[in-house]
Amino acid sequence: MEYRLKIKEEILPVEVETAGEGKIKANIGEAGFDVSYNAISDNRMHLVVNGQGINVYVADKKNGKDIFINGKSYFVQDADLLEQTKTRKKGLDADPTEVTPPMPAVVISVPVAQGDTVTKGQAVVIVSAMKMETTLTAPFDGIVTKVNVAEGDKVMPGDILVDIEKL
Amino acid sequence: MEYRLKIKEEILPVEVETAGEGKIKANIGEAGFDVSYNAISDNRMHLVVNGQGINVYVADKKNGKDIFINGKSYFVQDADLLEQTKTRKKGLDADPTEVTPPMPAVVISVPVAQGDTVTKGQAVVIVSAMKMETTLTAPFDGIVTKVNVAEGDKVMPGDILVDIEKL
Amino acid sequence: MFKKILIANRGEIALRVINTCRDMGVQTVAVYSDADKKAMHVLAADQAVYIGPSEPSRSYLHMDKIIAAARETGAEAIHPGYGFLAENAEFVEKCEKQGVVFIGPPSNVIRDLGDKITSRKIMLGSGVPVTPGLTSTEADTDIMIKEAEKVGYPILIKATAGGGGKGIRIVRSSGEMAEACSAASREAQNAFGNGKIYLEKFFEKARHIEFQVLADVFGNTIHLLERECSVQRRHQKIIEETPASGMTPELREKMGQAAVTAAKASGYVNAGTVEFLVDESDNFYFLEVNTRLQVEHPVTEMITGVDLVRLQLEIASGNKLTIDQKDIIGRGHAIECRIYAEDPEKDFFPSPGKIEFLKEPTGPGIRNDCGVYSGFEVPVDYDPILSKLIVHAQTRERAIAKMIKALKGYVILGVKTPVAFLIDVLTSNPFVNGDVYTNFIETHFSDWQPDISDADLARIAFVIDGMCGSRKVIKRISTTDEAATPWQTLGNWRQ
Amino acid sequence: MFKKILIANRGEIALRVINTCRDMGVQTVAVYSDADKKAMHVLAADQAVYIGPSEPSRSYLHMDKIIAAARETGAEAIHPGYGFLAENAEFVEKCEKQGVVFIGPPSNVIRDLGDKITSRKIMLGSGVPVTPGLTSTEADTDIMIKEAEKVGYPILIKATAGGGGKGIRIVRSSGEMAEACSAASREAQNAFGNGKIYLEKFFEKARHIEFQVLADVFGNTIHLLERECSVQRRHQKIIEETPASGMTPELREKMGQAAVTAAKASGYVNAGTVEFLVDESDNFYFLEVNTRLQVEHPVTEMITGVDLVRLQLEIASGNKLTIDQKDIIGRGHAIECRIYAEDPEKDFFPSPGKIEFLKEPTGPGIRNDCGVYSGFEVPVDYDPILSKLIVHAQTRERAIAKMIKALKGYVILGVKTPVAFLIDVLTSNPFVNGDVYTNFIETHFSDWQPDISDADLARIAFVIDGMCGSRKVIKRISTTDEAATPWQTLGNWRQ
Repeated sequence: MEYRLKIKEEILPVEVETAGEGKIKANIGEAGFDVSYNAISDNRMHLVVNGQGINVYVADKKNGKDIFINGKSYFVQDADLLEQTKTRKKGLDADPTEVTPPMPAVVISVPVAQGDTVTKGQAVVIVSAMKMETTLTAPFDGIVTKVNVAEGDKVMPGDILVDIEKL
Repeated sequence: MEYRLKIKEEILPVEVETAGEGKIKANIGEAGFDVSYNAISDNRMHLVVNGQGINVYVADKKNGKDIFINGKSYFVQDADLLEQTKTRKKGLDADPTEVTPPMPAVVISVPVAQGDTVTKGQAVVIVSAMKMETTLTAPFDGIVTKVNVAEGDKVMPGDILVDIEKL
Repeated sequence: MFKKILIANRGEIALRVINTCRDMGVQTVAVYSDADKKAMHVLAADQAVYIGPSEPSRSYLHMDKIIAAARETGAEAIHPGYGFLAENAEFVEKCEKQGVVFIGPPSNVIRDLGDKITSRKIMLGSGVPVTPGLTSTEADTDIMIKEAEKVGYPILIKATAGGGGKGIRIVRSSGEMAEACSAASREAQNAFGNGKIYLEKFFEKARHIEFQVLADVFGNTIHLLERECSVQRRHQKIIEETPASGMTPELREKMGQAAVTAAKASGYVNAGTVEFLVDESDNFYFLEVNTRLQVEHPVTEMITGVDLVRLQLEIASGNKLTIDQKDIIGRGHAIECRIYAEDPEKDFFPSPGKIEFLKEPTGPGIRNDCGVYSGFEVPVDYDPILSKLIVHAQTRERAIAKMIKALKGYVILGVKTPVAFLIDVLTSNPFVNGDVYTNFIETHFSDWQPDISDADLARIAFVIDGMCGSRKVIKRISTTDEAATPWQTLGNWRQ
Repeated sequence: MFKKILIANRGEIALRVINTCRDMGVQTVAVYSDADKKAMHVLAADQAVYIGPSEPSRSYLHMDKIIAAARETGAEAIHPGYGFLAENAEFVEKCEKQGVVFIGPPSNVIRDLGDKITSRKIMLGSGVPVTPGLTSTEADTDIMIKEAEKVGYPILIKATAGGGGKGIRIVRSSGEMAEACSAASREAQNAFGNGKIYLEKFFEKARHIEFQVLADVFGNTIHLLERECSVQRRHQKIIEETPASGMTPELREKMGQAAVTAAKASGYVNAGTVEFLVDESDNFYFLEVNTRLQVEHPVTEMITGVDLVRLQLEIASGNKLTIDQKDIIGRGHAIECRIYAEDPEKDFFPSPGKIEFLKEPTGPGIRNDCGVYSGFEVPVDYDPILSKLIVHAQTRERAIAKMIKALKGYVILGVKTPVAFLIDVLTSNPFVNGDVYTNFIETHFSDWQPDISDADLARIAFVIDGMCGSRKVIKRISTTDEAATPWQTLGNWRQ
């Protein structure tokens, strides 16, 4: 089996073959790994990798898994699976053109109104998450065609808070 | 709904009616209970019983549930369900007539052999669990018709270690 | 002693207070908002009272609701924790009027010390050295600029109310003043309901060292040694320890005396913290008094063997301090790391969401004051602190090693945390050498990225988890939809 | 210091040793049997070596396999924990011959002190008071009976080797002697590979008080205060604490001196424990020296602030003790409860099986040295100890309160444990008053039955759990069939 697995921006091929019960051999680039494994609980596995014991904790996330090893968390994704859903997301990832909060947040104020002309970088919505304020700005020069939120609203990433028509 | 629930040897009727989402009213004898509940995890519930918060931990067991409240564990069984399976178990519960260990154990020695005459109370098998020895004795006077285990065997409750024919 | 108290807080500090109450046989009443129906403090208390919607102003900051909850449940006293109403003199007055004991200083002391202007005046009057800066609040940007020029840039805009790193801005030139003032003021208004600000000198390289004090109603006042809290991000402490590196017995004596003087001069009662800045020549300047239990109080407990919450309750119920200054002896070294729901790779941006899995580190000398559990949805509405990990060992070197070990076993999945960041800080030469100043993180870790040396193992684990994957199934209680990872949907924003 | 050591043990004590090794940066090698493939010490160590079938004689007691595992993995030293090979002089000799450091005393010291006859002679020779009884081992029942009559009944049959309550029988009349001797001898043979026994006077009402000692190779020997271990069931400790109730500074001084004398007289090196019986007139008698780390060592660590495992490694690697007697100061009060897989309602009968759910208590002053986890199958082959819960507080009263609180939050489902029993003991007047003697449990708790005051709540919880029940599903890793509850299938047996 060959997987193509992505961590941060790096996609690496991982070659895996089973080697008896609870054992696999894996190759990533030049490096070879003899691994035996035991599932300890829903979220915990114990691996022995080239003789060294390693505890791994895993949680499933949307489009990938959070994997904790030795104090560090890795978000690992299957690049092949990702490519199948890529087109839908591409626009958003490539170049942000929408006013949307980076995390679940609460709207603190909306300093623009429908019809306002805004310049790129101008504050259009101020949101707060866990007591920290974030100013969302206009992604380009334009005219505010619609304000979709009001003070106190809870907003999620992906929600378009203000529609701006490019000038 | 009425349940008949058994703890140790005591079976009590428990009357339950739902009282809105996450709420029930229960009656056990004279005592009335207003309960609201929240499932916190697979094994944990938080109850508010007549205004007092109570944490309850539960594990499913064969024929019942282990329920932990405030440092104490209760093995709770549904008496109605138990009655359905009662006949199968009755003989064993009523009067032990078989040589079987009280817990998973390892056989340390078998001081009798096939053909031996034994008297009630005579040691027939010595088993050990967690370094503690237990002597299993003849339940009545009889003749050993078969020895089913040898030193070092792992044995479970229900295993008949020695067959004895009653005299 | 009280039979029952109400805890007007949530999260780890509510748990911390409940913990001591259980030791003392004091019944506890929790209060909670919509977001906290399944929060851990609700699960842990003997009783819990719903007080309203998630917005703090309609629940945890709603004084009348909280006092009503105390009266309805028969709670004789209210422990405010830190944050929320902990330093709100109006709330304390309301408690006093309604016959509910406030576990903390009297309202007038909170008012005096909570107003940084008044507190600076009190300290100046009693001979405690204070940082150069304004002795009055100021709303006019032009006047602020003039004052800043007197003191000399950089200066610090600070809210006269509150603490916890909110309402603070560094200003390095007059051009930045207007926006800094309005941002600080707005943040302060949101956090404390009071947008007043002033300025004081900003020390580029100073240590933040504070002294725990305790005072009973009979005028007995002692200090419980220092805490070093220089390692901060966004003006908020993230690593605290005691003893402070480089602290000499002489300086400790002098600063401890000053802390006791500060407490006495302000008529202090109950537990409080006198904060100082210490410059590179060991000159120290009074910063403020935190009139409450401090987030980092556990390190003091670890080395002194004292339970500060117990003493808070003792003092509040009118008992005399049973320990005096000579009983306070530090043993060993303690370090605390704050575990926030935040992303150290992205300027410590908050990371609310569901805790998919939590495994707390345990072991001799390890304490974890934790307010969350596996499956809990960390709300967007409140401070991002999840827990505080505290270690105690015989020496600083061993405490650092123990903390690193504990962090490596601290599994939190579902939200971002600074665990990997903290490990790198604790491993770094400047930290190991005790070269810690308030600019520590900007200086050494401003562009921190996690080392990904185990990325190969993570990839292998991903594959194996898939092979074992059928063990994982949808559970009935996991009904909440998983929030999207913020950084996948990153819009156009700036802080 | 060693770079890597092997831990020739399992369960909580293997974890305890690994824990300190991680603090010290020492690599660890675990060994394991068939029953322990998923045991926690295997998960925690850096490496793990399979050494054979579950039977102790073919794995954890198999000296050559263990030494071979150390040599193969490059472990420079072996920590034996307690039990298994910890007090086996032959094993220590084999280690010495193979160039592997044994973390403990030299073989000759273990042989001398492990033979209770020799050790009694050494103590008599150095002026340490010993219990009246035999000074030679004896296999002949008739001679035993004669000796018993000299000393006076009741007497205690004891294995000359070993400890941990194995191979011990009380004999109250000559008629019981034969069976008691053979049972004790057989139990000793099984446990220690040595069935030799002797007898000594049995004190109906005495305290078991022991002193922790430490000695380096340079002849520096100190004690680390006492532990009170009187509360025992089946001659095995279940609650230990320090300081001992009723201990005076004078008696502590005298007994501490005797402990140091005992250690020096035997040429002791490393950590050890000198056990005494103290009668009602404060006369004390040497019982034995445990030439290993003691199960109850954590209470000493809690009040002295010392890490005994670290010091064991330091001493074994040839370092000098860096603390002396005056550095040993007790602070506060510590209590340990042993959590066994056993049924206190049924004479503390073992209860192996699967841990269906485990929630460890946490909080300030709480330490849980634990060797199991949710989902672990507790094997039938080894000691029933699951964990040790330790608390530390400023006074005994507070420590008791904290322990009760911790026990009430210690959830172990799937196997029986003494948690409810321990709560009742700690709540009882005799315990609270410090009236603890080795007959404490027989005297006050022989017919203990759990109070079932929350049975109504349990019934209600049963119903509600059924209503929420769809959240629970069969998981892939729960493949092991649940063992039947022993008491449901109780056959005809006697102990």
